[in-house]
Amino acid sequence: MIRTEEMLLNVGPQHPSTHGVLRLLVKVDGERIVEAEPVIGYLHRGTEKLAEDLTYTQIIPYTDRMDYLSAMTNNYAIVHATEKMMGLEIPERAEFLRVIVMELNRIASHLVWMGTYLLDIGAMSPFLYAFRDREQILDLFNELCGARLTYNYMRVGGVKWDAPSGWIGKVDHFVTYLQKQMKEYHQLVTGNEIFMQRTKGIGVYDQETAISFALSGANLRVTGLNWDLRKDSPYSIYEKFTFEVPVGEAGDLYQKYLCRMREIDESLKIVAQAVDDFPAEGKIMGKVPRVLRVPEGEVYVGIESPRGELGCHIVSKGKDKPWRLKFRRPSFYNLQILPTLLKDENISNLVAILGGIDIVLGEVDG
Amino acid sequence: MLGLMKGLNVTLKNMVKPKVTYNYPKEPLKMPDRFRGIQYFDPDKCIVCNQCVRVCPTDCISLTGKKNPDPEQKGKVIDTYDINFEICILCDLCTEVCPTEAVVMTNNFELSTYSRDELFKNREWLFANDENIRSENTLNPLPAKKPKGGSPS
Amino acid sequence: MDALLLYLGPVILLFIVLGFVTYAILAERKVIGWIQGRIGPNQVGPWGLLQTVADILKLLIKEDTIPKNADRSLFKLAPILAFVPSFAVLAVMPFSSRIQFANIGVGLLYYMAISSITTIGILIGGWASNNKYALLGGMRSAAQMISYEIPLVLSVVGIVLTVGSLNLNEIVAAQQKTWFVFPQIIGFVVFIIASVSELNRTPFDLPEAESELVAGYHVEYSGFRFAFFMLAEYVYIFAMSSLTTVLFLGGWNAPFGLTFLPGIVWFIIKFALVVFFLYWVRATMPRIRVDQLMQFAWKVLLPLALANIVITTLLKEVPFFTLYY
Amino acid sequence: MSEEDKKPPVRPKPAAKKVVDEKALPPSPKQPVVDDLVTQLKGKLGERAVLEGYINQPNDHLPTLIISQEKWIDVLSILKNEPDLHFTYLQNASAIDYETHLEVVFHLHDLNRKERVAVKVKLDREQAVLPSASHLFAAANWNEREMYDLMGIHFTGHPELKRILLPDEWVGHPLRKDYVALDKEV
Repeated sequence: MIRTEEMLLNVGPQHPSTHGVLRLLVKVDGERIVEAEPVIGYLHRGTEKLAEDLTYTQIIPYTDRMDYLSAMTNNYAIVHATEKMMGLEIPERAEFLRVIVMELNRIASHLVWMGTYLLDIGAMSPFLYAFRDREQILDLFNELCGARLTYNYMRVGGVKWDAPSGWIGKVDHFVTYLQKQMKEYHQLVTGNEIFMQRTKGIGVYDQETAISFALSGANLRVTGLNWDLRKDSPYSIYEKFTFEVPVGEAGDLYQKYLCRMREIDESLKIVAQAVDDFPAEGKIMGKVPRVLRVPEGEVYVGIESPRGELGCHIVSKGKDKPWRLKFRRPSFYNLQILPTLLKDENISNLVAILGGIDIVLGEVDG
Repeated sequence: MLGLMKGLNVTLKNMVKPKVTYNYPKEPLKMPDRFRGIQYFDPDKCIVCNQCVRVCPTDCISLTGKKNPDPEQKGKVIDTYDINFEICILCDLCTEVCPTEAVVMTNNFELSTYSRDELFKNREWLFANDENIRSENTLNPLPAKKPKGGSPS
Repeated sequence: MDALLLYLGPVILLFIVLGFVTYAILAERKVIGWIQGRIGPNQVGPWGLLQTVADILKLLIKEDTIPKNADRSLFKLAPILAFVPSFAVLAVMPFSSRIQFANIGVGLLYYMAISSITTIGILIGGWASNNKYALLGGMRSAAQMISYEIPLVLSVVGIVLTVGSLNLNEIVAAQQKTWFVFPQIIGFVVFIIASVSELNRTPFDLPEAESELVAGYHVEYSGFRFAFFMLAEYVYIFAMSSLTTVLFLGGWNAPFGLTFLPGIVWFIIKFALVVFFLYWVRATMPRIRVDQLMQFAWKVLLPLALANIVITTLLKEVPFFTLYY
Repeated sequence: MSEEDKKPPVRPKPAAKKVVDEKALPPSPKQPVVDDLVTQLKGKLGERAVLEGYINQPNDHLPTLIISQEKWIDVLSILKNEPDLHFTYLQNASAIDYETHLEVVFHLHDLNRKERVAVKVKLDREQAVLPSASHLFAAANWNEREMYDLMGIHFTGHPELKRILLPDEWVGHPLRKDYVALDKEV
């Protein structure tokens, strides 16, 4: 075989398909990737360090900015960990609101993933359709908590705002609307032969590798493992709802796509159930002391964010500020497998595989 | 081929659907009431309790009080009140703790300027920003004066 | 008078083509915008009609930058080499029974031959930029254009066999009864796919695949030189749509005997439909992968095109079909 | 911060354990699990391998082990490879600066049995050295780089121990409690 000279290609930090400021040092031989090394940290803001000087309430807006596509789950991670340490009771209405917004946020996040993924692969329109539908979720959030991305909605002990009048009806309406839209997505994307060719059998890894790299979310489920923290270590009121955990078999990109699309369907089911059972009235804040002092100790809780297991590890020394706050950021864990997957792949597959992992750089870099 | 045809059909159908874009900035965007925009500050209501400064996660608020000029009254009145919108993240915590609704959110969000210095807003500017004020604000009302407040439960 | 027309004609055509490019770009943005639930450009001029004019003006007054380590002379040559053939191929295009610049015997061959020169321009541009993305884009472009030229040429051999001429006028004249799109349906499909690929448009826009190679071969170009690459791309859309109309859609011939409209109007209508189809495809499809692209050309399109030739030659001898072949 | 400085503890105790002691919670249902783990590990690696085993009650009765620094890798390897333990999933890896010492916590998970365990190791602040677990858990690779970067723990045998989130030329390890930022304003 003829040996050709290898070339070092610097992909990012400003590149259309690195979803932010990820930089990849790629050694290529022609269009074949010999080696790829992710360089991260361009968006590191030191959230964990900053949190040591902030009260628990003040940390919540900071978590909005980690995984900025699903800030609600981030909010929940920190308040959930704090509540667990303080042993607080959360009113039912607040839990319902939390579940509704978290699942809506999961849908919004998966829609963005679907759109940007198709954009990476070269199709333009699904991106705008996905954003069009996500816009409705953002409008709902805007009405509920006054912001479209950085919600700062949850509080230790409950949520900040009650649902405005008519909001629940709008959510219900949206569920019906999106269920109809999903059919359109399947027509446009799922059956598309070019899309199948680009994704089937690409970026495959087995279950053992996935567990070793501690992948989570759709990245883990696509290998056939039924693992969803909403089911396997239930938090909030997820036990009340019936939903399935979509699982793939082949572990390739197409299955990942299907998994995420079915997760949208399942989330819609949860939202629909939560809207039906929504308590007519009730408090949205539990009994919480004015100054939050978390008892001494440590706690780690993981929740299922759209990207995987979002964990929050709090070490407290009994003050109103955490002694150490550590987030298990799913994108950070999921990105680690990238060099393994990219070896001996084509450059065109680089963006497809990277997009399939679904990273948010704000989360990778903390 | 069939999948591609279906896709072409979807895009063609979407071509005649109504468009979803806004004609912004020609038509201003109407934000819902709870929208967290630039704060309005009412110096008369402020009791210089310093809660907003303490709760601010980015330390963007600075205020000074002075003795009440009216010798009859006790307590302090506000002297200067500045919010640095270079670092303010509009997180709503200051309005949440303010017991007198002296600092409240408005629905205005347009802050772009040609100079960073202009993002440093003082008491007069914040007082002049009196349009589209949000109706519900504090979660921390003064117990006696405001029995219902904005508590949303 | 004739001499005047000889020199003035091409100038007029150039302006028509420039006008087409200006509004083709606008139309593309509008059409894709509508498909995506947007309005498209609407700020410059009424309905955004002056948007492209403004864009071109911006490109013209932009600073002319050449990367420090680029090969300066080749860098400057590349856009010209890409653009000139795109305009030169229009010479043989019969827009109506009277409007044509050069009625040469090997019109079709001339088109195919001249249009391949653009590949060299793109390759040179990619190489001279001294940028890795541009190089990859240039290499992809060369591989793709060469691979797809073969099915493109072979797909029209069926027509040539039927008509017995390479002259484009005669090809149009032969379609007075039936357009070739019906008897030559296999050839048509292969031709459309190969021509989209020749145009470097979605789903075959690999040389400039923006999500992989940022902008591909023209990543280092800006200002006027970039405008030339864009111009070449859109003039080719003009040329290729014209060629499709001429070869398969009956050129200026009116369908169903609707001759109350002049031939040129029918030509424009058919031509516009082809252009719209290109936009429509662009708004729908994802990008094919580079190795699949090669496989598709050699393993699918080429056998299909060859089969089409065989079928045409066979059917030419079958009594009933002789009418159509 | 100053309060902690005033009372130098003679023997560093894990923060979580105090809660259990002070409040005198009822014995946890998970107590046998942790006892079993401790006996198993002590039996295999000697008495000094596990310094302490307790239940972190507020955290859903999480069995927690404190491992001696020397046996860290051996313990992790047993936890991962023993068929009846099978803690193959590295759920979380944190490092904590307690000012008196550093602590590394790995939260391990067995996805089949849905069992969790937290293993901790205490390190000297001045000489924070720990053998790398990246050959056991592929996920530990970046986590250890992150801990090195932000907490200054050196992992011996790590394939590529360099800064991950901060620039290579950064001075100091920001998550240490005595870290002084160069620029106060930032």
